Amino acid sequence: MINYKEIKSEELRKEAEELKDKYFLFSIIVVDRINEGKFELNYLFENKENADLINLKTFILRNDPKIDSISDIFPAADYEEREAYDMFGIIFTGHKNLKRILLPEDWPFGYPLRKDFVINDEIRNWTGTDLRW
Amino acid sequence: MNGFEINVGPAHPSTHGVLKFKLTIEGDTIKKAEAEIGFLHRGKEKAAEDVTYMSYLPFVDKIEYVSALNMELLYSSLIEKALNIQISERAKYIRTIMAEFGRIMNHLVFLAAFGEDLGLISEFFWALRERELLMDIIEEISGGRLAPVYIRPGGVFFDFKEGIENKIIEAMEKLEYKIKEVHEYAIIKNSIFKARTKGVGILKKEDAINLGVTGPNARASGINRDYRKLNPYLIYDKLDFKVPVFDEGDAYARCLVRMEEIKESIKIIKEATKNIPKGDYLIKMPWIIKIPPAYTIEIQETPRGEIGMILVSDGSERAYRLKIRSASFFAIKAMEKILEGEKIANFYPILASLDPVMGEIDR
Amino acid sequence: MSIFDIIYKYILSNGFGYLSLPISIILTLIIALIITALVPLFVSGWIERKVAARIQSRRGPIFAGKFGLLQNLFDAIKMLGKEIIRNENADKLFLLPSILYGTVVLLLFLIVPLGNKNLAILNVSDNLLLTFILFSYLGLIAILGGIFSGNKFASISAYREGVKTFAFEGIVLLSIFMIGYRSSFSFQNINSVNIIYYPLIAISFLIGIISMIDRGPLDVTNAEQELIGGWRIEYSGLVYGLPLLGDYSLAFIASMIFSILFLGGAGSGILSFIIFWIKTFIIFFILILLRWLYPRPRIDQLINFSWKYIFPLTILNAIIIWMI
Amino acid sequence: MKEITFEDFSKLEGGFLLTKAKELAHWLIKKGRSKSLWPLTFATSCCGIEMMSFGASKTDPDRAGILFIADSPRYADAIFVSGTITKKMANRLLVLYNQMPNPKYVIAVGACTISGGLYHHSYSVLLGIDKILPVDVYIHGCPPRPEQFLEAGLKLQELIKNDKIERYKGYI
Repeated sequence: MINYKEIKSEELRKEAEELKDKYFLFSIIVVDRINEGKFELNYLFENKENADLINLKTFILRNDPKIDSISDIFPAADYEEREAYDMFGIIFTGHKNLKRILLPEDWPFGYPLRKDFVINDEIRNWTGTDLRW
Repeated sequence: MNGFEINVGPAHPSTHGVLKFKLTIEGDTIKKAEAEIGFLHRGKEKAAEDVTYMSYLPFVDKIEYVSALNMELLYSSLIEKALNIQISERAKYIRTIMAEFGRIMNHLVFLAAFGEDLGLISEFFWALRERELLMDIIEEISGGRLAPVYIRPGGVFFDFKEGIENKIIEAMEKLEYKIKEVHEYAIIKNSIFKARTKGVGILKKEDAINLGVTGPNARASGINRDYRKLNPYLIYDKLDFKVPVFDEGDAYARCLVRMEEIKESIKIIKEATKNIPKGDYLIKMPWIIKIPPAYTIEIQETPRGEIGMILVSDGSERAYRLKIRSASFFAIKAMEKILEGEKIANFYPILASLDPVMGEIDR
Repeated sequence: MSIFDIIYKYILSNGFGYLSLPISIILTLIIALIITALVPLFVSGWIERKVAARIQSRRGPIFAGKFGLLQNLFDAIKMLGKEIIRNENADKLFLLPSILYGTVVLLLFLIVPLGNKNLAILNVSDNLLLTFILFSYLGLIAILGGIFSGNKFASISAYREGVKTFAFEGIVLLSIFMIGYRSSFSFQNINSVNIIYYPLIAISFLIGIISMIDRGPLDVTNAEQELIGGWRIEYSGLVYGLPLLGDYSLAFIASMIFSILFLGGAGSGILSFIIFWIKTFIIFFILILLRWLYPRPRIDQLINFSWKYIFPLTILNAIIIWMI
Repeated sequence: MKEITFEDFSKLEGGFLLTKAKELAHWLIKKGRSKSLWPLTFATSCCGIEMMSFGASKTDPDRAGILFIADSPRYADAIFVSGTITKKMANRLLVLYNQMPNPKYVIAVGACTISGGLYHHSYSVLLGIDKILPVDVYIHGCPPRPEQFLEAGLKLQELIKNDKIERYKGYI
């Protein structure tokens, strides 16, 4: 069974500290609530023995998306946070090497999974280095 | 040599797909390994927001293309959970059989890649020959081979024809014989194979669970966790099957776990095809469906591990946000931790034993 | 009485006088080149591809030629037409190792008696030692190749090759001395079935030869999966063709040598000719099975396997025979 | 030492014997190239898995001389580009293609390599590899069946035999 809990973004590390020994991080789900101008972050934790889940939901502002990282408490969060940064541009303070994980290194067009990211022809025909044969 | 850097590049024959590792080497041991992924990032989660629920099915097959049927099952049960529909008993049986087919085919590709990485090229051909056995049956049932868009929200596309049951059982007998006679000796009981994989790439129990590793890789490190037993979906509660758990945590244990799982899946398929009930296989559903605003989570045990799909729907006929939690995403993270201090020659058995699939990691 | 003597006597008797020596040298060289080209392409290469295909429950080459016989020939022709690419940080003598590899295979074909006593192309006196020297050249050429082609994977394989020579050269040399001590150092007059006296030495000789010609389960240096091609990674076109030619023929030569040394020498006459070829193909079949049925051990396992198990075995067997 | 390019060779006039020899050389090289085609093992996504079962024993490519022996690009003379080529992978694919020795051929496998296929709207997929590579044979299907791979291989061999590939016309 799943129990939801809404917390402020500052209490995230404290909550994560409590869940450290009985739960492991399942995934970080970022939802772009564009009409409220906020990012909704859901931290999904799964119990180590049985299958019940805890979902911590926090909100951060869209224009300065900052939240402190929990990759030192849960090592699994390292890649998830890098992917959230790559797709949404959320900066996790305290993360060791926060850089793009899925997109090419020199990707100039911002963060694709945001709602205001429109795929125009310029993005579609961009091929990075000068590719010729 | 004080740590020169070597790139095991994206197009290396034995990295499973396009996965790049930057290894800094000192003499023959790897000092630091850093994975670089994203070479197959096709923007699936963005595609979910542009395409209606039903026509997202072909995308779902391509997420984890080695066992496509399990991903279809996951997506279909997610949509059904969001609309809280109950599918018919017969469709549940058919879905379990197809999911177990996906699991066997996945582990056969694992054996093929594992054998070839360690130099036994014939194992590649034997394992894929067995896989062709199953491909013919899936083609007969669903019409497709690798990505048969067969399981859909509301049931399955086509019904099982009459003669198909004993064809399945006969194929399972043949497969069981082949596994015991050919693959047991070629892989498990082969002394050079044991020497290459025993005690190599040990993933300790607490490391595995902290890094979020689930599925066969976790069960090989002593974590007794099978989502089909923890939270049984479909008809897994009616079936009795054993969950193989080893606690050495090395490449050999990961191979043993998968070999046992093939045998368990064969048992499940036989039992399920014997007492498959009559009934309709599909609930009438419109093609364009609108899901009321909700936050639904669906996790299932795929051959890779526990893959989760989280759907945030806002009432329109397109998903507002679909998150796919991939299992080998964390296996690659665990691999970086395992590789410190290992030899270069062990890089390939470890990578082959963790069995990552790039489509699922890069989404 | 080797092929060279036969030709020389025949030409001398036809009255070419002083010209006959260069003519017969050219003729024997042509024959040797034909054999070096034909045997790997049609005999050993074709058998290996077909038997390996059968092991993997498939059919092997069919479309080219009668039973796929010409397939290797077409491969060779295709390689003639390929461009030879030179890596910019590769050494000037970039092509030397592969040419040396081809000459070693040619020299081996010159020495080994093809069938019975007087069918060897050249009758060198102590040709058993010469074959060992040529086999140990292969290791050195691989090291050269690894260093000259400025590629990281090639340098790793050169380092592995260097390490590997420690493992098996000593053992093969010891077993050759045992044979020489027992019967003789030249192929022509070994006629006792030595495997009865040296069963363990025969096994260690076979394993040593397999690892020296880099074949079968012990191809640690040019492991396709790990090092993509070992020291040959930078070679393309014909320059890669010669090492590949070597791959196909060296196993055949090794099985010929093994059947001469341990399963009774190469007698003269038709009957011993047939028996010789039957023995050779049996050993060659065992080599093919070994290659396609066993994975590849790691380099350090290979070496401590050879020093911990094979070396004491050979010494034990040598002492037993020496005492009797 | 000036490198002889194939233009000089074809401009070489000569008596009857030379043209006869040139024809023979042409015929022999084309026959050899058409009968043995060593593809590079390059597999990214789902078409790669179908390429694995193409290489396996059911549709055995070794019958037609298509041998998956070429792991390093130096030995390969054809490349089955199978699987989606994303923008991050595109220049690696080009580096691989440039490392292959000359007469090299490209076979685009699957809808993703022909035109971006399922991901034509995606931001990170290269829409069709003929934007960066000269493609000789296209295989449709997503993923195509192993028999289609074999048919493409035989079609390419036939093209080589009848010298239909523009950029290598008369290439010796």
